[in-house]
Amino acid sequence: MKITSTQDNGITIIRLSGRFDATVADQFKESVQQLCEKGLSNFVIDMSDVSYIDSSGLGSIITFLRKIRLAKGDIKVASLSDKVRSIFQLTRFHRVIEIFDNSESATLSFNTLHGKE
Amino acid sequence: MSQQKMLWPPLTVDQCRLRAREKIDMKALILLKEKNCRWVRSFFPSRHPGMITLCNNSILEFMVDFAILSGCTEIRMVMDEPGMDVEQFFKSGSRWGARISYGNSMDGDTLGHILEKNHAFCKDTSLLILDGFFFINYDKSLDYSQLISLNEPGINLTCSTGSMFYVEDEAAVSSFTQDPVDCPECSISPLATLDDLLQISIRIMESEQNHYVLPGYGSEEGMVIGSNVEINPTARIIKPVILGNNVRILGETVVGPNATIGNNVIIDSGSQVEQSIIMDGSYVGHHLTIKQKIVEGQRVIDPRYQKTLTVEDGFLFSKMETNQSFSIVRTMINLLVGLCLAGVQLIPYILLGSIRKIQKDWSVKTTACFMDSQGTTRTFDMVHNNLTTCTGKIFAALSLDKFPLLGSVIKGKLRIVGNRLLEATPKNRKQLHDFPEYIPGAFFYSESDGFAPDSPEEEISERFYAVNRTVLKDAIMLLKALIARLT
Amino acid sequence: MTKGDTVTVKLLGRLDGENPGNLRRVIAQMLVENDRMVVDCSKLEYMNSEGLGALISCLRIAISSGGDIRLAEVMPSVKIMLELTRADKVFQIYVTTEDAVASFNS
Amino acid sequence: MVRNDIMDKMELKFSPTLKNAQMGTIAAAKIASAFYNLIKNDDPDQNFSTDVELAVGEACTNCVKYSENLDTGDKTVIVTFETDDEKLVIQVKDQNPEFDFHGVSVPDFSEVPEGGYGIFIIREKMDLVTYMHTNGWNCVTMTKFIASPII
Repeated sequence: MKITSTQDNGITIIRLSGRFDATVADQFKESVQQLCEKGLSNFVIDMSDVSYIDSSGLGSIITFLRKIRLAKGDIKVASLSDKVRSIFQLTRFHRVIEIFDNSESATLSFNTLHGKE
Repeated sequence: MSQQKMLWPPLTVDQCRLRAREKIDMKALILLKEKNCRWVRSFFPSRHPGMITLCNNSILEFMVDFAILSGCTEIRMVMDEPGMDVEQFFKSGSRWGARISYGNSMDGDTLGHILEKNHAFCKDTSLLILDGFFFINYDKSLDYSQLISLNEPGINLTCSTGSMFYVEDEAAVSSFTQDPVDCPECSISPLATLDDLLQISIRIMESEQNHYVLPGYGSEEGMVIGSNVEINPTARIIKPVILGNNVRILGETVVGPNATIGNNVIIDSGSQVEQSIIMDGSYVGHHLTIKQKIVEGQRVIDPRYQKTLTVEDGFLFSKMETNQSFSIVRTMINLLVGLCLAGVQLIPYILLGSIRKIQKDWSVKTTACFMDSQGTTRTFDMVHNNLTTCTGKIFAALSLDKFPLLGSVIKGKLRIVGNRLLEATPKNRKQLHDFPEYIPGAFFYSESDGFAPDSPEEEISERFYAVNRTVLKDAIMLLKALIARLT
Repeated sequence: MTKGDTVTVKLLGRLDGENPGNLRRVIAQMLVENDRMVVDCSKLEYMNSEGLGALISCLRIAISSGGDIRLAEVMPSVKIMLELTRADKVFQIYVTTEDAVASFNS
Repeated sequence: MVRNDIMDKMELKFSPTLKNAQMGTIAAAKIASAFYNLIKNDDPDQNFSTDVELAVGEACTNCVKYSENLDTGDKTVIVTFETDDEKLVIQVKDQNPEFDFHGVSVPDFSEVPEGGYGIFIIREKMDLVTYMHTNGWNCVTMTKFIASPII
């Protein structure tokens, strides 16, 4: 799996591609750890090129989320394939992580503050 | 519903053309918020509220039909609770001729938030937004694409459980005013209680059947019938009724008025169903009166008390697993094979039969046998064959002892291949209790394997083939049985 | 406890496959003393076909000896059962136990 | 007892490393879709192979994870595929100590746990899941029907 990250006025966009499973979970943990150490707190995970994700992948995202929420930051995921989204739904991730059509709108949503009903 | 005046001036043909060109396409956004339909889950825990059926059409399907009728080419369903069964059912929407996609929102997301999350879907297009859990009253004979795209400023219908409105583009939502813009051609009714469900389904049946796309054949007014429906001649059907696929209505029953019977349902003898909904895969036992009730499997729900009764003895109600046992292919094959065999056996049967009558070493006894694990019985002519005599042996070798059964096979009352016909005795009833897959046949599985009756091997093979039965396998079993008997 | 010559029976919990047998016995026993009976169902949560069968057979006994069994304070779940099985046509059902008792005396 | 000699069988053997588990999973997905296309060549159903891929993936990853903790000699993981005209039966076997498969319950989603989704996903995605521990082998058997399950 390839992990690349870009900055967009204070929001870090992490692009993943390939299979997100146990073989790369640690790799993911490390690279996000480095980003955290830079003091970054707002992330968008762009999964448009993620072909497959399993529980280890999900687990590492949750670990990441926990860390970030402690630092008063947030993580949003964007452009999930149907395959990936259905797993998010199955494991009820959509209740804890906001899912967006594309990383642009995810990035914007950090700035616009919508009140909850 | 339709006493309002027309809210927009009639347009000239040119204007219409112009407008038609302006409107490239329209998309529909269906928001299924748990808070609007949570109440449904307490009554129907097994499926997503949107999959609850009215007149055998799921509530979501009504919404999708309307969206397409209004000229939507793409539909997105956004759910804040998992809806695997919804996605399983609608898939990519090819069956409806529209592209259907799905999204997940969080509990308590505002409309603005949801639009943002589905930005790629919503951007630069006009939107029909269905936000809530309600029923749309419409009439498929009207042209809603014109209505919605030409009506200024679209429509905005609101009821206690949600709203349906039209926006030129997603930006318009933020500046959207909540003052209702009704239109005479359609309205929405809230779905807040079971009574709403029941009343709407009754209303549709009584007067609006041809307003909607209902599954089945509308053979005559006030009657919609699915495929492969078996109605006993002694049963009374009082219109209006809607029957799903694979419905069996047994003797001395009264169905209707205003009864919706779902798919794969058996209404057993002497029962009465009126002003009620029987959901898919239910079995309604003997001599029951179901009036203003909703039945799903073993659950009987009374809208008046908002109360569910779970009936624990299978004699009254039970959930039926839908298996392929009713498929038309199978019935056809049964018929054909039955006819062929009967044709082949007719002459030998008469000849040998008459000889053996003189010898008095066989008898035909009409016996009541179980038809399913619920204990429904039917009588058959069973040959009690004496295998010691040589004619007896020939008789068995040519499977002539099955001949009397072929009658009921051809009538479609019995399968050509199935489980061993069990005589209607309490002992057998017990045995069937944990054997939901039991479907009897003229030839039975264990005999094709040559296992002795009541041996453990027999039970294993009976159960194994019952669980794994397919048309193909059954054919093989039949051949094996015939050969096994010959040798 | 007996009120006048009408006996009131209170059923608690569930009336299903477990206990209709002894219900039949008990009620039959009581019917020997007096054949007018009110069954207080205010605490009867569930009843299945067997339980109902038992109750009906008791009713037969009562009627045969010129009496009757009347139900009172039936919970919805049980009411639904009675309606489904048409037993609501066989039993007279009253809102309160008092009404049921009174109905015998009037 | 139950005679399933009608079923075709193939087997996949590998040593418990994550890389192998991954390749095994991909193979399983390929086999599943190939099988699906053979049976019903009409509509290519994505979900079938996807579901199998997920279930097998989780099963294999588990095998590897548990063998990591204790490195006693070389172990193998065996994935067996059995097919007939209506179902695909996949068996994942490893030599790790027995574990309480049936004791594993649905994760408490409100807690948002970091793990423990594996067996839940397997149960969700397959029609029939059984676990056995026989002479040193953990054996998870997963069945998926082409049509909706009759059972």
